[in-house]
Amino acid sequence: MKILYFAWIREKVGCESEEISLSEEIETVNDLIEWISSREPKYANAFSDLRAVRVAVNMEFAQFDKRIKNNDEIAFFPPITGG
Amino acid sequence: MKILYFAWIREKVGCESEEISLSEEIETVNDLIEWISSREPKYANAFSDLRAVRVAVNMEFAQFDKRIKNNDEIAFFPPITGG
Amino acid sequence: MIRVQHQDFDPGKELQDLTSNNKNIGGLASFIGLVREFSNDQKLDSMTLEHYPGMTEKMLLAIESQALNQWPLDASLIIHRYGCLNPGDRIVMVATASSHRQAALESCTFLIDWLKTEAPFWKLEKYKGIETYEWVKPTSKDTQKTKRWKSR
Amino acid sequence: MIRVQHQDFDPGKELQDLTSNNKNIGGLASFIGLVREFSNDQKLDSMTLEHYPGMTEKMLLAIESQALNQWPLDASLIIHRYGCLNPGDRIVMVATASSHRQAALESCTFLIDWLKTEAPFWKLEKYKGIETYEWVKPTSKDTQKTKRWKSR
Repeated sequence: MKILYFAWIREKVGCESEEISLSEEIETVNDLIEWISSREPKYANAFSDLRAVRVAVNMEFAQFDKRIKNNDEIAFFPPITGG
Repeated sequence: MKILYFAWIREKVGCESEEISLSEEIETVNDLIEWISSREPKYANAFSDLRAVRVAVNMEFAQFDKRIKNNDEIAFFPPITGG
Repeated sequence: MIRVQHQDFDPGKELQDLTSNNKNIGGLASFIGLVREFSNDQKLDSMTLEHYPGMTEKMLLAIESQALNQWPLDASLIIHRYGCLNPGDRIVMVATASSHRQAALESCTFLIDWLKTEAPFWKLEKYKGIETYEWVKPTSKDTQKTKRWKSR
Repeated sequence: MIRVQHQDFDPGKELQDLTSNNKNIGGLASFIGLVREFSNDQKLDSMTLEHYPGMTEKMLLAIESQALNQWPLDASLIIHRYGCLNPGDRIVMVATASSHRQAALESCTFLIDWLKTEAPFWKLEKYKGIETYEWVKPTSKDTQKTKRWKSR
């Protein structure tokens, strides 16, 4: 699974993207965020206020309860500010 | 007094503009049109349907009952069609 | 700024000139009107725009000034051509610049609606393959669009 | 047509290309968004637009396609820049061409309203004389403008 981070979320986690292998207990975006946050404090910090986080699954905006698969591309970013 | 004609009114009267000296009994645009029309059939023809004629006095749209003076510039034209 | 002229103009240059000295312009709206090849289902050979020199400039300045009063604009431009034009030719250009995009967009629409209905021009259309020509009549549809702005 | 690019573009050339092969276009509306020198009462040094390559293009194509369905357009263009831009720089251009001016004007407004609020970009602003920078927050005012179109 490819995970992308943008804007200040990218800055907080310190990387633009990463590849992970999804474990079976991760079924939704929410599960993924919980797992990511558990890894290191910088991740927990980036996802500490989920009201400021948006997600896209395979380049489509999604809700946090969206079910995800291992070959999905998941992107986390702040609310868009437009062009 | 300078009189200007535009578009098909210009075509019907056969000239773009003319200078006339206003006689005293001509007090309004209506009087002027009556006087112009009395001169030659081509003028009478141009002013035969006043619903299709508009007038400007000194470059301002005016009504036919507008009072005019000898140094005014009067223009007759069809309804404008815009740019 | 308003210009009534026969010669063509360069939209890119006009837009550049309008904003070049003001870095606080956030939005630049513009509209360019072109001569359409087909009119009343007939193929157009040429369109001649007759106008009333002096009165045209006066009315264009007045409407530009109204737009400048009504919206917070940093710059505005109206260019209107007259004379004989061919299909594809530019007829008119309106451009409005503002720090607020809505002001630029609304005032641009306001000005072109006015120009297309109230500007003192008369159109003579010549069609391909026909000797006669026709003075275009105003459409009631267009006049209503301008009324929409007046009633605001 | 949509383009997401870092490099600048030439508005005059873009407008010319959009209409050059169609003499039945009567109106060409356009909007150019520029970087403003002052933002939040602070003098801007630069603005960096971050985007999501792939998703940006996908969303721009989708909104262009929606405009093409909603209005009788002959041509449309969206160009959006990303990366580091300075005050006065062009950010975005929208152009729509139609035989009907109202279609061109309305769709241009629709597209720029959408782009300014819903396009997947994030703005980082750096100010003159300050070391820090700021990620711009979305304004509720802008979001409401897009809602206006959705409820139609």
